[in-house]
Order: sequence, then C-alpha cells, then structure tokens
Amino acid sequence: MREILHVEKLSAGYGQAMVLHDIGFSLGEGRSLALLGRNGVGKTTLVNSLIGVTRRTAGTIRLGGADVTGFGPEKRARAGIGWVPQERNIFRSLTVLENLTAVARPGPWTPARVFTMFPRLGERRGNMGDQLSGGEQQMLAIGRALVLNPKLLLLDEPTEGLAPIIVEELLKALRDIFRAEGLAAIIVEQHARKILKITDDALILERGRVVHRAASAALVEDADTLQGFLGVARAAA
Amino acid sequence: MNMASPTTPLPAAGTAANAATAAGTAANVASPATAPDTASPARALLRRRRAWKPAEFLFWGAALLAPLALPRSMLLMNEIAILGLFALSLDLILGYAGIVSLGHAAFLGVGAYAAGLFALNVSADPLAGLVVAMLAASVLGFLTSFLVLRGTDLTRLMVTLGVALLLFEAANSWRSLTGGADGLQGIAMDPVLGLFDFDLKGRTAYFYSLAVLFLLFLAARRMMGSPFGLSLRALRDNRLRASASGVGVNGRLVLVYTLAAAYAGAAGGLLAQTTQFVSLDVLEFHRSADLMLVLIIGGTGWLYGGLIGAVLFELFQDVVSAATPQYWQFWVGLLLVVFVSGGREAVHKAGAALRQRVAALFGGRRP
Amino acid sequence: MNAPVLETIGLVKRFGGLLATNNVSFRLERGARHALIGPNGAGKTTFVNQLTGVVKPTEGQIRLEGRDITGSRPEARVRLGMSRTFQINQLFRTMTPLEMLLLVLGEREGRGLRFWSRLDARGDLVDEAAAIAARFRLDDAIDTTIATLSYGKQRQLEIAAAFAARPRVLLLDEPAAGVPEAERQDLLNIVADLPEDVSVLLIEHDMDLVFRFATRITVLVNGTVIADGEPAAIAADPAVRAAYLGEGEDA
Amino acid sequence: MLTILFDGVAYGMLLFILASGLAVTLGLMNFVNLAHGSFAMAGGYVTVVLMQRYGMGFLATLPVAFLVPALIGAVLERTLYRPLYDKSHLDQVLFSIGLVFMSVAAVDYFMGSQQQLVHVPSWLQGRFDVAGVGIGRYRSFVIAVCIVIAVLLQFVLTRTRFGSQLRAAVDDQRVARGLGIEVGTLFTLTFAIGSGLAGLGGALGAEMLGLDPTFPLKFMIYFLIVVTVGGRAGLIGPFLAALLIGVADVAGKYYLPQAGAFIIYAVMILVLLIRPQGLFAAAR
Repeated sequence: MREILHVEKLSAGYGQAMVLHDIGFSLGEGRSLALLGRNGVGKTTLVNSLIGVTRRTAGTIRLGGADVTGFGPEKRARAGIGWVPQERNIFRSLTVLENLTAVARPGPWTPARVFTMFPRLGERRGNMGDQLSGGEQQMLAIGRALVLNPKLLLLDEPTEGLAPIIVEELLKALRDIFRAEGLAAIIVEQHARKILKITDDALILERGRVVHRAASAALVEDADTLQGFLGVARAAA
Repeated sequence: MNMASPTTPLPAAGTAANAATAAGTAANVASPATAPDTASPARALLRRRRAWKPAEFLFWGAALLAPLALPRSMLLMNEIAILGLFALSLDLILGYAGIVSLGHAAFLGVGAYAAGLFALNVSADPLAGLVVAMLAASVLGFLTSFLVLRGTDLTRLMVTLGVALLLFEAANSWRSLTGGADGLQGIAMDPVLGLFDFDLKGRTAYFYSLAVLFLLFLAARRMMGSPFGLSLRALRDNRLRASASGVGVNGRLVLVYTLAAAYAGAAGGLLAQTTQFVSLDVLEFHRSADLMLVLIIGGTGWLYGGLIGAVLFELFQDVVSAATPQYWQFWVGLLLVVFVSGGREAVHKAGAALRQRVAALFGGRRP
Repeated sequence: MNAPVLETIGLVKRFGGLLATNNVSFRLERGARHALIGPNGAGKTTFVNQLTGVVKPTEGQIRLEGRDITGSRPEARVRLGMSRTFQINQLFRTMTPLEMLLLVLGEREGRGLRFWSRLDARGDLVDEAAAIAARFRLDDAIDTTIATLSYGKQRQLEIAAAFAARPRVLLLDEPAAGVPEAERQDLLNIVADLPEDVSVLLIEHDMDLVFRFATRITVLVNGTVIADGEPAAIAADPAVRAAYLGEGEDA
Repeated sequence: MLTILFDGVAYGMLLFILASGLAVTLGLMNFVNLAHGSFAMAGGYVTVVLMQRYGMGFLATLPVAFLVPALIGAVLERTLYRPLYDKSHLDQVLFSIGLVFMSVAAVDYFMGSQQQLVHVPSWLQGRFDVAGVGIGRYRSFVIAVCIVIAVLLQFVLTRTRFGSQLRAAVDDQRVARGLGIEVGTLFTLTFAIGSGLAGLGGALGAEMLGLDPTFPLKFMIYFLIVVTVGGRAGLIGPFLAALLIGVADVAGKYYLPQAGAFIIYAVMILVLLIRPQGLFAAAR
C-alpha cells in the first residue's frame, strides 16, 4: 500500500504559544484516520499544520512521497490536500455554486457531482454563502474540498453544531466517500464513537502529543481508554 | 531667567541621578546615599528609571550652548525648537496613547492664528499670547477629541485629516479674519517679560522658544511618568486589557488629546510670534505629514524622539533644500518610504547597541 | 452566609438566530473553586464575556455580591471586585511586569488621573506590586520588557495582573493553554496557591487541571447547563459522558 | 440647472473610475493606498507626453495610459506594497504619502509644475442641445466610457471565476489559500488593474480636472471619500457615492462658491462618525 501522508517529529503552534510537540504518524492510500482528543489538545492545530497555516518549529511533512514542508498553503492544496476547516468558513459573498467553482480543479469531482450527492445544495446553488443553515454550510464545505480533487481530505469537526439527524446523513455521506472513492482522509471529531464506526484507524492526542494509536474497530470497544482520554473523568483515576 | 534653568538640576533629579550612578546595573542594590525608604529594590528601580540621565543634561546643555557655536543659525535653531515642540505634542497622543492623526496641523494652525490675532488686536505680550494660543488649541482639541474615540485607526486617520482640511478651507474662506492667502501681516511683538526684544538674528526668538519647549518638556516628562501617563501607555498597548484593569478609556483619551492640542497650540503660537507672520501654510497637509516623518526618525514614546527627529529633519532639510529647493518633498517622501519599508528596523538593528546605551542614558524606553 | 458571590439569573444571549446562552442560571459560592467545562462551541466564551461586560446579555441578570451589574461597563466591574484573565494573552507588551502591576494597583486605588504624581509616590503600592510579582514567580523578570518574556512567564503575568486588582471573583480563561511542559508545573502551582478568600471560576479543557483544582463543575453544552455538581458526580453523569463521547442516542 | 446636474454626473463618473481601484484595494483588500492618485497622474502624463512629443491621437493614448500605470502598479505591489499588507494602517498611510510626495516632486522635475493641456479631438469639443439643455460632447463621451467600464468591472467581479476567487480571498484569505487559490497573484493583478483604471481616469480627466504635479494631493481626499462614504463592501456603494459627490461638488461650487470644499469634508466626517462602515454598505 502506498503511503499518502507521512508526518515526522512535527512541532508547531501560533505565535509564541506552542501547541504540538513531536507528532509523528503516517497514512496509507485510501485509509481514513480519526483524530481524537478533548478540546484544546491540538487536533485543529495539527490539521492546520498539515495545510500550512500555523507556525512550524520542527519536523517534516511528506505528501505522496514529496516533501511539502516548505510549501505555502496554496501549494499544498494544489499538491493534493482538500481541507474542510473547523468553522466551515464558507465564502459568504459567493453563491453556493461560486464557492465550488472558485476553487474547483479538474478531476472526477465536479460541482454537478457534489449537487448529486447533496441535492439540497443543488436547490440552493444561487444562494449566498451566508444564507445557508449550519448543515448546508457543512455540506458545502465538504463539497468545496472535494472539487479540489485531492488525494487526502482533512475534515475538522464536520458534525459540530449540527442536528442529530443531519449528523447521521453527513456521516453516511462521508463513509461512502471514504469507502467508495478510495480517498485518504483525516477526520477530527469530539464525539469519538460515531466517527470510529466509519474510520479505519484512530489517533488520540493529549496536550499536543500523540498518546494512543489503535484500529478504530478495536478502540470503539475499549471503553476504559475512551473514558480515560476523552471523557470528563480524570485520566489517572 | 528661565533660560538658565536647563543647566540647573532640580534637587530631586540630582539625588536620583546620583543614586542611578551609584547603583550601577544590579537591580537589588540600593545606594546607602539615597533616602531611607529604598530598602525595596522595586522602589529603587523605579527611582532610577525616572532619574535624569547624564545624556539628558548633555542634550539640554547642548541646546543652550548651541548659539555660541553657531551664532548665525539661530533662526534655524528656533525652527527646530518649534518643530520639536510640535513633534512632542504628537508623541503624546501617538507614542503614549496610540491615537493616530493625520491632521495635527489643525492645532498648530489654530494656535498660530490665535496668537497672531491676539497680538494684532489685543495685546502684543508674548506670554499672554502663548497662553491664548494654548487655550484656543485645547478648546478645539477637547471638542474634536470626541471624534477620535470611536472607530478604527483608518477612521481616525480620515477624521483627523478631514478636520484639518476643514480648518484650512475655513481659514481660506474667512478672509476678513485670517487674511486668506495673504495671511496675517504686521505682527509686532513686545519684548519677552518686558526685557528681551525680538531681534533680526533670532537670538531672543530661539531662547524664548527653547525656554517654552523646555518647560513644556519638563511638564510632559513628569506627566508621562505619572500613573496617568502609565494608563495612557496601557491604552496604547492593549485597550482590552486596559479596560479589564479598570482604566476608563474615553476619559483618558479626551484628556490626553486636549493636552496634546494645547502643546501643538503652543508650537503654533511660538511660530506666529517669532516669525511675526501667519499664513495658510500652518494648516497645510504637508505639516502633518512632515511631523509624522519627524517622529518616525526619532522614534515614538520616549519624548526625546520628537526633539531628536526635529533636529535631524531640519538639518537634513537645510542641507537638501540648499541644493534643490523645489524638490525637497521628494526626499521627504523617499525617507518615509524607506523608513516604513524596513529601513526603520534596519536602522534600529544596526544601531541596537548604541541605541540601548542611549536609551539607558536618557532613561526612556522605546518600544 | 450562603449568598453566592456571583450569580446569573436566566441569562440569555442571542446572536441573530443563534442561541449562544440559553437561560443560564449559575451560582459561584464564596471561596469556590469552580470549573466551567464543555465541548467546543458550547458558549463558554460568550458566557464569560457577559460576566465581564464585553457582551451585553439579551435577557437575564448578573449579580455580583447581590448588586445588579448587568449593565455595568467592564472597568466598573473590575472596581466592584471581579477581574479576569484572557485565553489569549492580553498584556501591555512594552511595559515591564512591575509597571503593568503598578498600573493595575494604581487603577484599583483610583490614582489613574493623577498626572503630577510619581509612579513610586506610594511606596506601599510598589512593594505590593513586587510582592505580587514574587508570588507569581516573576521576581526575576520584574524589570524585563514583557514582550521578551517566555510564554509561560507571560501566562503567569496574565494571572498576576488579574489578581493585583484584588478581586473577590477571579475568572481564569484557560490559564494553561499553550504553555510548554517545562513551565506548566509553575503555572499549576500558582493556580493551586490562590488565596482561599478569592472565589475562582476556571474555564478549562485540561481535565487534569479541572479535576485537580475544582470542587464544583458546571457543564455547558450548546449554551445550556446540562450538569452542575461535584467532580465525582459530573464524571459519572450520563448526559456529560454523552456530550463528550458522542454516546447517547446510538449507544 | 440640468446642465449642472449633467456636469456633476460626468464628474462623478470620472471620480468613480479614478477611485474604483482604491475601492478594491482599500474597500476589499483593506490596504490604505493614499498614492492611488499618483497612478492617476501617471496615466494623465502618459497621455500628455504621447500627444505632445509623439503626436499620437488622444484616443490612441488611452490604452497606454491604462497599461503604463498598471505595469508600475504591478511592480510596486510585488516589491514595496506587499510587505505592508499586514502592517498597521498608519504605516500604510505613511508609506503611501511618501510615494505621493516622491511622485509629485519627480513629475515636477521632469515635466515642470505648469498645468498641462490635453486637446481632445475636435469631434469631442463643444456642446449640443437636447431639449434646451446644453450637453458637452466630451462629457457625454466620458460618461459613456465610464458606464462601459463600470459595467465591465461589475461583470468581472460578479460573474467570472477571477471575480469569485478575488471575493473569496477577501472574505477569508487564510481559507482561500488553504483551498489552493493563489491569493498573491490575484492581489497583484487586482492592484495592477486598479492602478491602470486610475491611469485611464487620469487621462480622461485631464481636460476636466486639470493636470499638474499636485494632482495626487489635490484629489487624494476625494478618492478616500468615495470609498469610505460609499462603503467597503463592493463597487455599487462607491459608484453611488461618486455620483453624489460629483453632483454635490459641481453644484456647490456653482451655487455656494465661498464654501469651497467645506461641505464635502464636513459630510465625510459626519458619515464616518455616524456610519463608519459607509453609507451604502450592507450590514453584515
């Protein structure tokens, strides 16, 4: 199996604040990885460091064998990373369709195909980005990453703030994307159990370090580990 | 009499200066020669910070003695003193309180016209005229201070620029009062304190301006070293934290803006009285822009920046405009571009060691 | 005796259609060590911003020691005895720690308009500032420009400055965020050593810190308080587990 | 009366073309470029030089009056402007004032300080009457050109991929870059087009506004007013503001000559205080 992403000894943060320390992991072609951990442990910072919008102090990032450590974000995106940012960050003065066409690159994923997958977006293609509901924004953010036709998809808390029924719908769509397309993906999620069901592997972060790695299927059964690293109970207790 | 004061150290400053030299660099050793309550190193630290540094005495001593060395340049020196006072005024709001302004000439102009009109119509006494100039400018400062409280830096830049342009238009249109483009002519001043007549060589003018500058500088130094001055720096550094520390933001800004206006008014008053002429030029945009350059050259937030900037700016202008008078603006522009595009950092970096030493001598701090 | 030092009654905040704070009634007891936790986007920051006066609530009341402060300006609340730290450092970067502490002390004593007084005119305040610096392990950095301090030291100063206002209520917003391991212990000790008569509300993600420090925990999810109680009870609460692990409807 | 209105509209249209580049750099990219007028002046002098020294026709010089400032703009953006994007507004202001001063003095040095006359072709001179209202030919021409440009601009901004990428970059630069949009190139191009339009405006306006080395200083405040009063959300606000100011200024100078620019400045201050986001900006 070919390696899509290889991260080695990565340390990064914002300004003077250091958030990530010595992160290392790799991801194979078509594999999906759940990135778990409580609030503020550095999950989003890790995703942002992969796309290149944090301050990196050490380490390397290789994408499909090529060293992209020195690349700016736009170059990394072109090298094959599709990003669904945490706050969704829909371009609000663009229509739904423009949000897709402005970033689209040639490949199997086209705006039309996104509209087939999320019919509701198709119905609202003429609406401005800031007129969408939370769920629609999330679908658009995912669609916008897909039309980049990336090798690797980064999803930062895609279900946050959505109604349960929309979460189900979205997770189903994501599972289909992961399984059917053979697209590698990293997905950040606070709600571990839901996401473990649709991913292959999992990493748990704590205070900016990788503290646990496991196959998703095994981890979902491991209540003690989950509670210890992710629940509210004291880790040591 | 007030001309002698620069070399006469204030008693408090004198002892503090001794303490400063005695205590050396170690933060926790208080000199036994100082007052008994210096057991606390923190108190000694503060006292040393505010003490007069040798370089400060040197600076003012040089200013006082300069006419001996260059007796023919006293008109230029007078201009430097006035520009220095004007820059000091901008430093109060920009360097200490962080309020940006592109229209500081408004206060210079109001001060100049007030002093000129007062001399023509009421009394030719310089000191009374100076007070009137400061009052007039501070009234305008107080009224317009409310315009700079809200909005972003960009809004402030535009609003201050707008106010200055408005005043320019007003002065231009209201010919009966200001003389329009001809300006106020025929101003003749009485002797300063009834003793010193204004002469053609500018001797009285220079010493008069220098004395006013020095006294206002002393007051500014005291005020910026006070709890009030500290709270202004707090506002400049971080408004959010300042208000979370209990600083009433708007009140402080109104006060310092009014204060700075009064200082600029004094500079305008001096200009009118010592040149015995006021024209629309005092309200022109380039006055405000040049002033920015003066402060950039000298650095903001340590009071001496404006003064040193004024010296360098005027000397530079004197040299350059002797060569190419009508293209002087080109060099001002070039300096601005170079300074903002990294020249400032380069200069500061190159002279880092020197700067540190100078800053230590002056007791100021530059951000 | 049992009156809370800080209390909100039916607090509601709407941003457009979004309900960021949903009818929150919250009590901070005198001398409490109280933690406020919740997943991202739970509305913790909005809640704190209403407590400190940065954001105005849509409905409801905030009371500080029985006094209604719902409409007070931020600086007035500081004078009434409530101060805060910020999640992202908000410091006077060109000052020294000594000057920053003196500023806070001066404002506390109502000296902020004294334009002719000297900074060291009140020696007792200077000594107090030095003592606070020592308490927060900043005594070796008292005369260093703040911008050049290490991040951990800056975090310590962030708390010291809030503490210097001599608050009865202290709000700590993620005090340990971004602090490197080497400086972390200092910071935890400082938080643990805060005097008992100061009531502390801690907003934090780090469960180690929360469970080491707090004697009471409130859990906020989607702007609503879903649990409030002692740490053991919170840890066992099924609604809280669901909120944190995504258990619940499908578990 | 109607003639004044017409002249005002022509003046306003011209202001819009002159300021449209600033509407993008200041309004959308949030960069305060007070030197915008220097690019306009460059365009004006390109036309003057080409006509006087090389005998080119007025119309033929217009494309060059666009291209030369656009090129200068692109080079300056790449070298000097870009490092200032994330500096304070004060630094941007000082830097661009510096450029203004330099350009004023440089043009004075090379071209002299006198007013430059641009002779428009004879078929554009004079007036014709429509229902008793005197309509200047040249002003009609200016209005027509400006309408074409305004429509074109609005089309590019709202209907093309370039426009949507630009709006995306302005909405959220960080995310736009993270999604592969070449924000740097986009901004250079935008800056160049804005400078070019200013140049074109300078060339078109030389006959109506006059052209001498102090042009950038004289009109600096007008451009700023157009953008700040118009609001910084798009081009329609500045367009309306430019028309308003054009008509108000022409009418003011006709009916209340003593007041000078007084009213315009006062209105600007008032608008900034009451609606800092501008008159026509949509509330976000």
